[in-house]
Amino acid sequence: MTMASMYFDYANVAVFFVFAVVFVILNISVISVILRPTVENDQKDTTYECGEPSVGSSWVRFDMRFYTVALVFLIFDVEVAFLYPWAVVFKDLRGAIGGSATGVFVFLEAAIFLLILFVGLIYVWKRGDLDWVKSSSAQEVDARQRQMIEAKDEVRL
Amino acid sequence: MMTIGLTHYLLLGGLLFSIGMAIIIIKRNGVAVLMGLELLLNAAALNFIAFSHYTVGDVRGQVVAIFIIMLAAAEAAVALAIVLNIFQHFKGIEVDEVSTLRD
Amino acid sequence: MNILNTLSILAAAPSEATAIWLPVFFWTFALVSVLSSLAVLVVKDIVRCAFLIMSSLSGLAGLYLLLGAEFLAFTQIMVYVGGILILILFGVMLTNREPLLIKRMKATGLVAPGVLAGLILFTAIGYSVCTVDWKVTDQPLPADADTPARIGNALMSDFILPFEMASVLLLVALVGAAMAARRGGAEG
Amino acid sequence: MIFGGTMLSNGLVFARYSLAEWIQGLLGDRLEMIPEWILFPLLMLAGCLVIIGFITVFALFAIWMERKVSAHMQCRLGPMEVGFHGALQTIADGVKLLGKEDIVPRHADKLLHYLAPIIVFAGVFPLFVVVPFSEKILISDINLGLFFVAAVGAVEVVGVIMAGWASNNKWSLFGAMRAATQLVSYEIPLGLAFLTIILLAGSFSMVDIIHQQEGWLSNWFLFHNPFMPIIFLSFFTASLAECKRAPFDLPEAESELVSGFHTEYSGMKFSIFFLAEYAAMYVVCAIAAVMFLGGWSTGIKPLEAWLADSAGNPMREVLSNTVHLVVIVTKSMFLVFVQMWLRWTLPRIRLDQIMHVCLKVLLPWTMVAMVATSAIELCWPGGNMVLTALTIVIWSIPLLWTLKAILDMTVGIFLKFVPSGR
Repeated sequence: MTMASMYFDYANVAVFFVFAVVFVILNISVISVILRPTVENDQKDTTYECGEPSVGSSWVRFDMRFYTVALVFLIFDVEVAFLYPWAVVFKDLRGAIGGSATGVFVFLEAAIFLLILFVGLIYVWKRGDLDWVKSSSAQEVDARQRQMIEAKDEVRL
Repeated sequence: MMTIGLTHYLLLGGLLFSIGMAIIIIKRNGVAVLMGLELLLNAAALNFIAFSHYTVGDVRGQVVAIFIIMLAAAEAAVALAIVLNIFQHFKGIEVDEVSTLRD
Repeated sequence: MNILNTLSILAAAPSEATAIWLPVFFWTFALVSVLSSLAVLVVKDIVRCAFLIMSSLSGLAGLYLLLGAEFLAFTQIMVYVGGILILILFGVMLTNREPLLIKRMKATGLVAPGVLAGLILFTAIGYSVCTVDWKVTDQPLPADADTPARIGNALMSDFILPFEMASVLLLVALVGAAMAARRGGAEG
Repeated sequence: MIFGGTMLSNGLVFARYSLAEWIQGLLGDRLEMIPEWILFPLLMLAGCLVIIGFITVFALFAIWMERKVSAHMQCRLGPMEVGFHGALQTIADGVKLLGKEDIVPRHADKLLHYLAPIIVFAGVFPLFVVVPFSEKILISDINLGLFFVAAVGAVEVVGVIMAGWASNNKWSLFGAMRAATQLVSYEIPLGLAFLTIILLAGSFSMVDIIHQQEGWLSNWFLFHNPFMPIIFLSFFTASLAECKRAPFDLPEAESELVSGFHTEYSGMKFSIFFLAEYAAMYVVCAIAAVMFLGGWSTGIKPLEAWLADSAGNPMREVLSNTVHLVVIVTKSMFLVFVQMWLRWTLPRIRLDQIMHVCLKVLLPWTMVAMVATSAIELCWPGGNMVLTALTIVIWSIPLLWTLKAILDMTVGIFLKFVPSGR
């Protein structure tokens, strides 16, 4: 695969990306503007909250658990990204006939890599960070702490 | 239109690095400071890749850039956890208001 | 004769098209990343800042692509846009001081020193970049730039120790951040 | 039903060829006069137009199919008024949406509200660059195909969060947060499944992956070893979550969150979200077909060999491409059908259950299956007939059990409608 050919492939992606953007803008701002009615109405522009007048802003604070999930995701995302180059050379390096020394070495290398991260997964699992609904004892501790420190503005999902 | 060479990429990397620096100094919000930091790391990664392409003709620079991305991810995870702790403790994430290390 | 066959033959060889479009793409990506990171300096809304950083980093991914580092470009998009940005956005949503709209950052106090420092830094970097004689190779990257496989080979030979250390570092980051987040969460 | 859509898309994808030929016929010798830096983008644009046509037709067909499938699963008829069995109903709906007013809430972040549908669509549409239809009918066989899918597929989340945040609506933001959590977590099992396939094929490229699975049915990666069906199930579950399909349709749970992150979107903006969703549905199903079900390969070795032997026989080349096109679209449409089927079979699950399924079931199992597959690949390079046979034997037990359950149920339903004879 030469450089020029690679550029050619990604030029396709670029054209597709630009086309997608132009297509959406065209649809939203040109075609439908011509076709659709625009009837100004003060009530229409209010935030929809099941017919009631909306209370406050919705830019509220969220729960900590979302952060933990994103954290676990990010770490494993990087791990997966690291393993892609390994996966693509595995077939070349493992040797034509199974069990060559290089092959075993390469396999073990990735296995250790995965194992170390698996330990991390087990750790967060055991500590209960992966539990969306906390155990009742943990909830009691939380509740006690919450009474001590005033935190009123949390919205729980 | 001129041909794009190594200098272009290095200058761009330098520019992004300076902007990242300015963001870190100007912004007071802890999360925004983090964003500046990400920009710094990326400017460095851009330099590595540009050198790898233009002066070495090898992928070693790219491997270093992968490690930079990995580091940035780990850094973002830990730093945001710290920012959240700061928020709990100081009820705000303005970095210049955080002046004590312990109670 | 099929036009698509012609196309694929043309695509295999360096061509006039590449020569014309490459600078266009370079300047587009460079402008995107520089303008959006400059905008981060000015924009007050922290959520918009996060999206601007995203666009800046995507522009950088495009530049990596131009440098023949396709693997890096997609790693960048996957880790930054799909990962770190989400984490940052969650962080923003978790650190709103009040339930009501406090998404605007406070007025800043260090504008002049910041701009000055940035300018000085850029002047210094620019000066050194322009004066040093970089030893540019004639053969930028090998013609058969099968980058991921080459990166894989490098990771499996020269970079074994960093590769394994990376997993340890990620483990430490996972455990440490989870612990810190738990403490932060328990108090709130 | 499936074949109707296939024929339609068939025509559209072939249109790319005829478009190029038409341009050539129009210009003749003057073709050389067009500088290639103009010619290239123009031809790429032709590819874009074909794909957007395909997406539109697919979305129209899939929405109609979804209604019909759900209706028949509930013993209803579904849309019957517009066209034959309501076939034109979706077009009517589309026209209606085109004429709908565009409402932006007063307190919304107007810029981000405008950008969100653009990002969501731009995060899905470029994926079609690597979706193969046949050996000749594909836009571009990118070197990094599967990794490209993994990376670009992650962009959609950004648009979703943006939409939810910009709307300044509680339902939207809750939906967006749920969507973000769900989409990001399920990217990990998805990535591990990609890794396994790359490991087996030794390449990222879609065409390479399909070529590795040619020959008999047993060459499909699904039957490679007893762990592969685990990977497939995990991939399919994760792809359901990525498409926000039931039972993972929590981000837009109608009964609790109105419409989730696109509550405040109307008219064309709303239809863009819809279009992106259905396009993503096709993409993940086509990629599942490529990764596990042999892509365009029919699974019959003599037929494949006969089709491949098209030297100096242009008609057979056309035939081969048509057959492959029909095969891969049928496989993908079958998976799309399974997605719709699951929607009316399984109840929506809660957020904590979603997290449980992802982090405590799919993640460890996929990891173990991946390591096991690489160990097997180390010991028996290139697959092994015994392992394939073992896979089929082991997995036929749950499969047959499921089939029996389905049969029992369907027969039971049909028996209800049979007049009792008295």
